[in-house]
Amino acid sequence: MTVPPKVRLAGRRLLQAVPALLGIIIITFLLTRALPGDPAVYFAGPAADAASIAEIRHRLGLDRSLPEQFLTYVGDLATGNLGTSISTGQPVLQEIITRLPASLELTLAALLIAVGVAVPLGVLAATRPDGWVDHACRFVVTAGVSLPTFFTGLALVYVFYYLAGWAPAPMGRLDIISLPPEHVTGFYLIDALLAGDVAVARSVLAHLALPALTLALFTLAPIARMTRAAMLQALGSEFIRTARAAGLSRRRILIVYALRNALLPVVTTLGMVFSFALGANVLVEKVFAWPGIGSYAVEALVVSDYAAVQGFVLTMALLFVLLNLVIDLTYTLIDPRLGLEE
Amino acid sequence: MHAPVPASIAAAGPAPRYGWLRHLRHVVTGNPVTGVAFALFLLLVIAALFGPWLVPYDPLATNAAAALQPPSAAHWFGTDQLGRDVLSRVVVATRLDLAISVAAVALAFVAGSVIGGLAGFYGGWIDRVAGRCLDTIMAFPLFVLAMGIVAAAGNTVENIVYATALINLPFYARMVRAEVNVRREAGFVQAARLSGNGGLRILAFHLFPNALPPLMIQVSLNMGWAILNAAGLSFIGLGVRPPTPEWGIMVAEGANFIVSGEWWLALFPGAALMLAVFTFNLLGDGLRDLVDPQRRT
Amino acid sequence: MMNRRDVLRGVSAATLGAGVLPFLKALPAAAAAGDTLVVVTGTTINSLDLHRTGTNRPSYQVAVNCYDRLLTFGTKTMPDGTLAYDYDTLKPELAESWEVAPDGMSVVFHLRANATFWDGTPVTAEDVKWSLDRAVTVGGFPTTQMQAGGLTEPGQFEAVDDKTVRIRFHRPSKLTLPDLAVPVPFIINSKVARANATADDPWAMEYLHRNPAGSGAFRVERWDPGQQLVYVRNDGWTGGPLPGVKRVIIREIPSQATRRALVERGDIHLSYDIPAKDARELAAGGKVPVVGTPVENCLNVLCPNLSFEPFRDKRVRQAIAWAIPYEDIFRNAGYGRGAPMWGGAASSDSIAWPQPSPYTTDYDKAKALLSETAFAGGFEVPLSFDLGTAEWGEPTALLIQEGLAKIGIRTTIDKIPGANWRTVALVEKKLPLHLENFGGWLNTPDYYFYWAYVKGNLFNSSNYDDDEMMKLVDETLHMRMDDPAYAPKIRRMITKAFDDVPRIPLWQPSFEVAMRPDVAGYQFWFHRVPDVRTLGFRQA
Amino acid sequence: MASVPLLDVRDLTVEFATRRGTVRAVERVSFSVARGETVGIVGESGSGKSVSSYAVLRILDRAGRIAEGSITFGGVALDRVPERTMAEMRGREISMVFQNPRAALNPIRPIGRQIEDVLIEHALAVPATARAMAVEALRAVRIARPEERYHAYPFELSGGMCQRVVIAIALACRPQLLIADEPTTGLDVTTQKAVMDLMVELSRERGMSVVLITHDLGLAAAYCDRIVVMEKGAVVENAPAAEVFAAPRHPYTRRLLQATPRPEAGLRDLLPHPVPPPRPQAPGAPLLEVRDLVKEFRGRNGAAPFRAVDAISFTVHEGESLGLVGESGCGKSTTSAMIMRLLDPTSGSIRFAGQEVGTVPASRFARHPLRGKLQMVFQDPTDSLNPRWTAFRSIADPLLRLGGPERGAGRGALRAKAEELARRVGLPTDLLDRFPHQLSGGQKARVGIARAIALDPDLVILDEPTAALDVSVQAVVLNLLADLKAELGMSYLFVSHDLNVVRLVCDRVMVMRGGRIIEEGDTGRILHAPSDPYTRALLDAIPHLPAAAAPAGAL
Repeated sequence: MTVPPKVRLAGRRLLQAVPALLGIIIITFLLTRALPGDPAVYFAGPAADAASIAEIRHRLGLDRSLPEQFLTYVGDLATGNLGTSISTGQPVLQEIITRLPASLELTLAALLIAVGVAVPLGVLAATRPDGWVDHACRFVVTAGVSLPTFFTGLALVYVFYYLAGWAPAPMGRLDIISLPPEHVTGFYLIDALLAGDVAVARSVLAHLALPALTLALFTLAPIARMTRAAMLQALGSEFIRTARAAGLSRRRILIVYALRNALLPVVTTLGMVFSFALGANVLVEKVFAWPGIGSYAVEALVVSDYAAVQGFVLTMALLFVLLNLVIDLTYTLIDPRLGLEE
Repeated sequence: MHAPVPASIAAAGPAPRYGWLRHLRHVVTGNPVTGVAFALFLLLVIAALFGPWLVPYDPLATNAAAALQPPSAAHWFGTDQLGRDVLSRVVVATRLDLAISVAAVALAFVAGSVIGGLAGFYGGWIDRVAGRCLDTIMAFPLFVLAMGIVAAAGNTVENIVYATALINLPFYARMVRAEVNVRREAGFVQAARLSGNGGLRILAFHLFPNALPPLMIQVSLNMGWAILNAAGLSFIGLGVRPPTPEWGIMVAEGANFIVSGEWWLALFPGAALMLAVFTFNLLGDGLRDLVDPQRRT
Repeated sequence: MMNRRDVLRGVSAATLGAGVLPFLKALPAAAAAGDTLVVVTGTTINSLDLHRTGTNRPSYQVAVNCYDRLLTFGTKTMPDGTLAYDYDTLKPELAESWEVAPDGMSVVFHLRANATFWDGTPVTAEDVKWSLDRAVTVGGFPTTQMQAGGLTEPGQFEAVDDKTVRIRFHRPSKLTLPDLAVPVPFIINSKVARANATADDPWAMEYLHRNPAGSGAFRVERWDPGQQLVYVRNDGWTGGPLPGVKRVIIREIPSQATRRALVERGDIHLSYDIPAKDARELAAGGKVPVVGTPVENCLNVLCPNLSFEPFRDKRVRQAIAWAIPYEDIFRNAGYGRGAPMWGGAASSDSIAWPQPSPYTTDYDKAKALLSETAFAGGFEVPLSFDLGTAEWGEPTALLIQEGLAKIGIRTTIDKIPGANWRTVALVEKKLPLHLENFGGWLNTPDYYFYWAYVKGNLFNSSNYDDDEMMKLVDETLHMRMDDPAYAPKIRRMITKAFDDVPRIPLWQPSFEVAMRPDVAGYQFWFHRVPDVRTLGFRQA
Repeated sequence: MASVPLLDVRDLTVEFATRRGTVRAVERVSFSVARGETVGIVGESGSGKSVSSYAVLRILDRAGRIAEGSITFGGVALDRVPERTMAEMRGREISMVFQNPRAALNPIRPIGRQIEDVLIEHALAVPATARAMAVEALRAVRIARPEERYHAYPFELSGGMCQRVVIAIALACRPQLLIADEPTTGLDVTTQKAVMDLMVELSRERGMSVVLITHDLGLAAAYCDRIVVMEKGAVVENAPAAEVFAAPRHPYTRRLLQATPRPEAGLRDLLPHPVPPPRPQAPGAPLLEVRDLVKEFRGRNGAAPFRAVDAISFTVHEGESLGLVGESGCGKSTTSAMIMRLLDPTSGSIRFAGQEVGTVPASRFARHPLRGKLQMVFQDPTDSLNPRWTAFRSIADPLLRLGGPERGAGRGALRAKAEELARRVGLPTDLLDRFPHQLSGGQKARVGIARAIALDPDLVILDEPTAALDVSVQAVVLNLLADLKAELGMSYLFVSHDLNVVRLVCDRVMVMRGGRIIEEGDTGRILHAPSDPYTRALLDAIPHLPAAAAPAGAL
């Protein structure tokens, strides 16, 4: 075999995503067509008469049969044309490109916080199962996941912005007086640091804190829970006994032996949590006026903005295919058994 | 566990025959957290069943004169902008919220189990087709899919239930598939074949019940998500229709009143919602122990 | 810093959008402190060109702030000391003066000699003609609005010379001149637009969608769709007094609670279109000035749809009108802001519109009326409202539900998402009982009745169809208001509307704006989008 | 040997906290190990032999604790030193080798790194030098091409190889004492011998003491200087090996010795009390005829198809027991699955009771009239019982599905039949309502047997039916199977890796290797005069009790 097995594995995973992608395109198309409301009526604006609505309907191609519309849609997709959003009047592709980094920055920051808190918590809980630390952990993370994110978000705003005045105004990613850093990655924090502008970076960080915290609170539970379970299982496995009998230090056993093995299911969970977080993003972005794609999607959905909803969902799907690929690759990195067996 | 508990300990002694009720008691008393969870669950069930008879006011009756009153002796949880009693609404909402979550989870559980069971047991093209369909659903951010479905189909309670069920379905399907698949070649399955059991019977009576314990954890988590999901939909205006009291919509509407100082509108339904989700989440281990005969020692 | 600002000024409008200003990390601190005004709204601007198909209402502000019209309305001081536009006074904007021909069939406008577009080129009659031609040609809302003023075809507009424009009328109408002062007939730099037009797009829709080319008081410095719009002052503006601030940032904050927190904490200068509840509370608090102006020619109404059986019977509609808890609704849904529109005199001599209906809450009367009909036992009906107006719609609907229940009419409440609302309520007109809040831009009663009481017209979501009403509207719509025939006809119209009650008035809403104490110059406009030209800071 | 012992365990008592209170797993156990000595701790499951050794290393489960007694190692009181000191002792002074070598290694860490970890931990190497030392350690355990294997992951190695790696880890720091806990259980006999020989050799070379924990008296006899016999948490006998085998003092030791299969003992000799031998059955007409049976599995990623079973032919006669012996991967399980009609053959014929059954698809055989006549007893009694079903339900299942009269006869009759079956296999009927996890291994095996004979089968495949059982239980179960066969007139196909056991039950034996039958013949002939070198190697690898140890008949 000339192709290394890991590369082949990655290739196969990519291929596996194709039918799912097709399914996504179809479902998205049907779902958006099922949305109530007539975009032609919306487009025609107030005080439009029947003739102008019909004219617009024809122009949008909405008077054609569904299969025809679908073919046109797929054709447009193939050429990278995602259409133009009604509600913002911008090409959907451009909108997504400008908004996606905002959502990703928020989601990743939240995940970073969540992982940073939840994994140590899970490990701690697993080393003392059923001890008070374990119960306390369980209690805290469960409480975090038990509240709707918009409620947590508003409560945090109320306390930290409105009452205490510690947090900046929840008005998006930056102060009004600051302008975004030069576009490199689209992640303001990274861009600001790249540009060496500490003031802007600080402002970005301050704006990121509350929404990321809101989201992190929500995602803490699954990660901590899975870490605990995986750690318990890893700690109970026989190779840990071997390691102990060989006199390895507790730290080494915990981290190199148990945690690395426990990471596999945790990484899988992270993928799932990412999906949750992106969903929850929709609500958090609304609370914090965060210019991401989640808030964009909600607005688009409410006005039956076909092109925008389709573009959004497709982007998400692509993101997921990508994410799953990353997870699979991470998996193969952590677990040497993959890619060779099966 | 680092060293195996000697078999003599694990299987020692005459194991008395436990009835189901005794097993329940055993599970509930065995772990304090589970005990608390079951007690809270009981409280929720009571509120759901008898709520309308327990509350001091009609949850739908407005009283324009007593709008937006903070908690007081007359209105423990205060009143909303139409003067409706928040306590009464919170208690009465229990039934609908539990119904939504139970119905959604039951639907997802049944459908997911069937799909996952068939895919895991028969493998081959069934597995591949099912797998791709589930991948498709999973590729949507869950909340967004639910949002789309409810927006497209209309915001009725049934549609909220269907949407919630659909987004939860892959979890069950995948879990059952994995659990069935891992035991497909187990000795007791082969033994069942030798005993003359057909494929479906093996799947239904031998394999599926063994997948129940981990599924119970999932059920408990999903019940909580279902409520949160409904709340999220309410927040973007796709929840149940007024004036029906429902926690999610109350929190969602109340959330806008936090800044103006009417904290009780969001806090109490929020607390009820949190309590319910919290209860469901904590219930998981207990439920698992309940359906796992191996815990009957 | 100066260099950077020069760069900023020099940025061609063609490259507006996110990330356009890579060199500018922060606006100059001085500007941020005294020269910049931050306005928050909950709505999204989706185009910089009002004429474009699909442009939403919040986007009209660009037409107001960045472009000039020939005319504008004057300003009047309301009884409470706040400012509002004055429908009865027309003021010059681009036109210095105008004369209506003696036969009343045309008008001649003389443009300001020194009026220039942002690129320095003078505003010519050619530009005016091109712009007005565009408004009546592109279809959709702008064309419809122009039609309301009797302006239907390019042939009506004539560039007499460089600085003179003649507009011919098909028939004299009192609506024509005011219609030229609404945001729609704005004047575009036709040289720039034509340079960017294509054969497929002769009106440069694609170009002007992102790149305004006008002569107005502000230019668009930056537009991040869905986030913010930044205006910067055009120091060469001749259409009126130079605005008091150099830069205005319109920030979009979707969460209403967040907007309230922002204005309360003084982090922004002005919060536009705040809910009545916030208005009442902030006004009561005293720390945040609130300006509430009753919206002219606008009513929150309950519409029984005459296409549906129970509502064909006038007595059923009247019964409903008697069974509404007006007081509670005004207090709990309207928070006492605006004007009550019930309990008026049985027969009114006034032709003011809106005016209180003769109905009050009288369940006995309602029951008695209902019992005369075939629906004495009551009936069941869905009660719908637009999710976008849930702020007042939901409590109103709930209270109406309670009121109607008392006379045996059982309602289920149906929230309809914004996208669907327009389709089912206004275009298909198939909601049996619903809440509606049409307001007419042109402030005459006949204009309101034209849209809301004439069969087939958009806001007649009740499917009201009455020959006499139609005739009355037709006769009065273009009639001068000082015509002796006018007042009696309007009186008859109002009496009829209250007797037939296809629309049951609830209250006249109030348009609310909260601002920091140091903000001055806010003025209410019928179009209800922020006109930032008059805004400024109070002198210390 | 008057010198101070290297390890001295005195009155060791270990307690476990369980949900039903404290349980003593080991009570007042004493033994000692001298320098260079190999001590075998022998006992059946639950005897506390593993717990004692874990206690020595202080790697007991969280619930367990040393309640009493002292453990002295080279003068150090292990039960009293701080954990820090203890951690230094582990791996450096005392090492341990575990059962199930593959699971005992970190699956996602290269084996070389795992050896390095130990070396570095005990400061015998620094990262720069560790690699060479790890390679050296691999070489020491006779792993070929150690430089390459350094990078290997456990899953890339065979079971025997993994155990060598585990030994390499244990011996990397040249400890003075090695505790080997069932080091060869689960390995093939030939591998077992290689691993044991290696361990002995290394311990000799290094003058190391060894504690060998095993259930296999033969293994202990072959490799130990002294034997400690444990039963139910207590030491019942502690003497030099020769003495134990020649003159066992404790009745339990005697019973254990007697139950251990050995070349000269017959089936009944394994039982503690004399029992008349089962009625011999004369082989009758051919019951099962297998001709040119082939099973090919598709190769992965275009690899050539793999022939698990390669054109084998044999016949089982009525009333006969045929043994099928081979090491793991030889194709014996695939063969039995095909005969049982759980797996479709690629080609070849299976005639059963005069009918061709090989062509009936496995998926449809459940409703075939011969289904009840072809039954099986599975290797792992735990795995083969549905954990959610009571013993009664497991036994009743075939009756409900395929049973004749009992099927519709209602619950009473079903219960009666199940109880009859239980009595027949020696299962107390009050255990019928228990779940598998509430039963002991032997009891579970009996449930499996009861289920297999419930439908009066003609042919039963016994797939390593006693592999998971203690020797004393094995002796009873083997005898039970022989009795049942005689009573019910069944035929057996006995699949096993253990020639010693097969010999006891079977009239004829086939030896399988690489999917083929390489030798077939009468049991006696194969055992005493094998013609194939592989068969001979198999026989040689079996550890035997010293001949003297054979307790002459019943005592």
